[in-house]
Amino acid sequence: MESNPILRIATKIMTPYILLFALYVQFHGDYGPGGGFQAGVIFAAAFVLYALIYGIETARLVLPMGVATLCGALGVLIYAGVGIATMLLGGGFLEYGFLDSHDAEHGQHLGILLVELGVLTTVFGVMVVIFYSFAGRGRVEE
Amino acid sequence: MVFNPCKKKVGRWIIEILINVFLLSMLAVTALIVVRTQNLFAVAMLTGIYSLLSATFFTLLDAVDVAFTEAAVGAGVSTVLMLGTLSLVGHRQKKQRTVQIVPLLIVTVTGLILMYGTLDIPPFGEADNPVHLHETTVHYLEESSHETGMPNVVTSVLASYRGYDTMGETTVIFTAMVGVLLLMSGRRKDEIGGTDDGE
Amino acid sequence: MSALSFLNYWFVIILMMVGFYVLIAQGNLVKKIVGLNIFQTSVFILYISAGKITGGTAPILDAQWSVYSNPLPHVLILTAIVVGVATSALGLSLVVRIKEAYGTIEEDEIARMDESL
Amino acid sequence: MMPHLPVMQVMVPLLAAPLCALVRNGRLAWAIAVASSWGAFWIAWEIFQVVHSIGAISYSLGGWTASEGGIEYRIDALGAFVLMVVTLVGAVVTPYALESVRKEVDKSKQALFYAAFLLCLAGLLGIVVTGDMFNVFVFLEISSLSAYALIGLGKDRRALRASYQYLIMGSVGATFIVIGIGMLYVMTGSLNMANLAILLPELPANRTIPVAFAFLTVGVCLKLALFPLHMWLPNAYTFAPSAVTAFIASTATKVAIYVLLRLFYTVFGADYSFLEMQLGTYLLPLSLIAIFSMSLVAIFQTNVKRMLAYSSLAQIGYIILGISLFSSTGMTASILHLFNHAVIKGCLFMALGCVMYRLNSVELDDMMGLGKKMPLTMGAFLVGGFGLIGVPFTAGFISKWYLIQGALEKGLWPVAVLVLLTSLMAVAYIWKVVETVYFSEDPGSVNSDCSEAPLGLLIPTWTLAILCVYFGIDATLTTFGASSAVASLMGIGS
Repeated sequence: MESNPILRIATKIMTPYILLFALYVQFHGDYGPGGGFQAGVIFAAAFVLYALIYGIETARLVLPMGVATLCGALGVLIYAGVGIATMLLGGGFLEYGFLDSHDAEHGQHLGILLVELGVLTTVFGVMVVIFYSFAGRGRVEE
Repeated sequence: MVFNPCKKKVGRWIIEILINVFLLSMLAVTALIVVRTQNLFAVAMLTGIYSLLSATFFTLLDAVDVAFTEAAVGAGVSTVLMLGTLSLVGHRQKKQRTVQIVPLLIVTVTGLILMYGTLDIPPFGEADNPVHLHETTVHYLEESSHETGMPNVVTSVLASYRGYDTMGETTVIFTAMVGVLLLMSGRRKDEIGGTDDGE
Repeated sequence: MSALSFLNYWFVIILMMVGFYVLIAQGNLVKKIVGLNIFQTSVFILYISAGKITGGTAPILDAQWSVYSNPLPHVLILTAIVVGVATSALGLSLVVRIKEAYGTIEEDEIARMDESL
Repeated sequence: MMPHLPVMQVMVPLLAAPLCALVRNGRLAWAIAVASSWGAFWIAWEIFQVVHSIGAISYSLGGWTASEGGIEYRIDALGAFVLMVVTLVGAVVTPYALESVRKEVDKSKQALFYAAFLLCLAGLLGIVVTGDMFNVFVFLEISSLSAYALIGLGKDRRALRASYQYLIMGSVGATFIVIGIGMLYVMTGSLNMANLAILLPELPANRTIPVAFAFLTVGVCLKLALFPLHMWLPNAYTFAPSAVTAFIASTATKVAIYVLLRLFYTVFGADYSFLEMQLGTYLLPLSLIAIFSMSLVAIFQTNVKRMLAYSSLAQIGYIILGISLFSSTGMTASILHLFNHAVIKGCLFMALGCVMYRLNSVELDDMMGLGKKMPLTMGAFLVGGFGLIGVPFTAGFISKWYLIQGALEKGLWPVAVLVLLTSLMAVAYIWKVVETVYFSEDPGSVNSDCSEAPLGLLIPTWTLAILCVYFGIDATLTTFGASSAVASLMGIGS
């Protein structure tokens, strides 16, 4: 599979579009189906495809395991951090309205955007870590 | 989103029912084949198909976000995970009797109790079911647009009204990562040697 | 109408029970996880069915529509799907480790190896 | 920060977990874990005081009240009491984990170990504080998933199988709970517990709510390992790393019992659960069988950890027995025992962890004559053992006293006799260990060159041992907490 030129080139062409589609899903979630979780999965899918075609070692050069783990932890911190931030701004936990002191609706928008970003980051990181763990096992370390 | 709104209500209703029954039968057939199939690769693919079929069904039931996620997760992530596992553990299942009495009994009893429980459940699809009349549902549908400014109510409920659940969900995913790393990182040889401890 | 709604619910219950059966009756550890997936996915259908309004549409507000299905079950199930995949990921990684440690993923063979210790 | 205590209770360990995963250094992660578990304990203590001075506290997450469709946190006296139990054990076990984990878990995994440990703690706390049914499920899964991973870390390969069994049983339980919640939701449209408590009695007679009740009860009983749904527990406790066993044995099942009480008393209401569903008639025999059979099985175990695991199953039986009596004395006994058993079992499993640290084994045969070589460790074990039996001046005595009183109040004197009889069975299995440890000659094989466990392990172990004696002599605090918890539950119920 790793030497088939059609697959290699097709992957190269498709990867940016998959990433772009993930971003579309992420930011269009307010208006249509989609959101952080689905976007994270699609984002990770791009890397999974890349790893399948170019080999897991190459994929690890692009996105090392450590970075993916970092993403996994970072997303939770972003999400909970938004909650702490609204608390410090005088509201309740995750009360996004307080993110904007003038316009509560805008605060809600901002809050939802941020937490969806947190979800995206975690889901992306976790999916890649899990894929690396399963696919890398028995080949790299034997 | 699902159907053309101009069509006559009755006609649309009948078509929905027909598709309903069709999808449910397909789901049942897939599930039954899973029970009988011994080749685990085939089982993994069938699970993917099962997820895709249920995603289709979710679309029919107006749950587009759920359908999207089910397709991405059930048919995508789960299948990839399953195939990854099978490449490590082999794909042959040992032959065993398909019908086992005790589990069959447990399952039948559980199923019958559940069916008994649905006898008084509010009818499917009626607009005056308690689920639709409860104040929270009304609040979501009527207030969400000006409280959060989101046309997609699922997103606003997910990220704002029940945002705390979603934080829990993110944590669950993170927990899965921690768990998988704890179990799968490190070298294989050490672990096999380490199993003899305490014997 | 009500007979039909029961058809809908009962069909889903049968699906659930098929998954449950695979989960408790089959000895193969991967197959058990598959059973769990089917069991849970069918429960999701039950929830989503409860949120449906006949003639309604997806809960994305638009001037064109007036009746929307209930968004809350959708949100709950989104969460439950994620929990489900997290559980299967962890379960499958355990299966891989069990295969490495025991050399098999059949429950009866593993039990026999444990008893002989 | 005061009004935010309920959410901080969960957020402190939950935020510390990803930090642990990020630092990658075992020692630093441990420091974070200790700081956050102590912080959680302090918060629980503050909450305990607030609840007892001004009554139940409620907190709307995201600023959305329950009627606006938000998730509500609600802590009453029972919740505050259970928070104390969980955080106390957490605060004692985390310092203990440093030495124990260094010995039992690979160096590269230690930071992640603490992350999983904190997630488990956060999950358990989240279950206790929440007033929303679905939120219970989400946090239940956080605690369960991390528990599966932690158990799977045991050195023995059977730990993997135990973890897998637990995962399967636990997921079935969780799915049953989801089905139950779904049925409640379909019938009422609500997920908020307080709201459900209002809406459920208003429903016309129907066949759905009893089924929901059954599914929720069975689902939670799977999680708390009530006989006959206990198969996953002995292996899980036996093969998990010592610190994990000590933590999970003293908290996870206790929180499941809390969920059960919440369901019976707050959501469905005591009248419905006990009078209409006749819950007592099912739970009473089950708990008696659990106590008797599991104590019996415990006597024949040669692995001390497994022996204590079976003893845990019997103790769960005692707690359920108190609940099934459906009286305030019985309930007080159960809630007291929830605390006392957590302290006692924590102490016992930690003492065994010390043995594991030196011997790499907790088989009885390897422990001959250990009493002389590890006097402090085995002393703590002895104190815990006395507590388990229910010897006067230990915590276990107080809860058994209440339990027997509760049984006699109801005129169930055979039950009281059985409680006494099974305490004798506890004497039998604890004596088996004592005899081996103190009165057998050391054959000079496995443990010939072993010495006392390090202080890092002994101090936490003895903390719980001292608490076990302290709350046996002066039980004012625990009985006060338990009786006000009962009052808050029964008050809502009637």
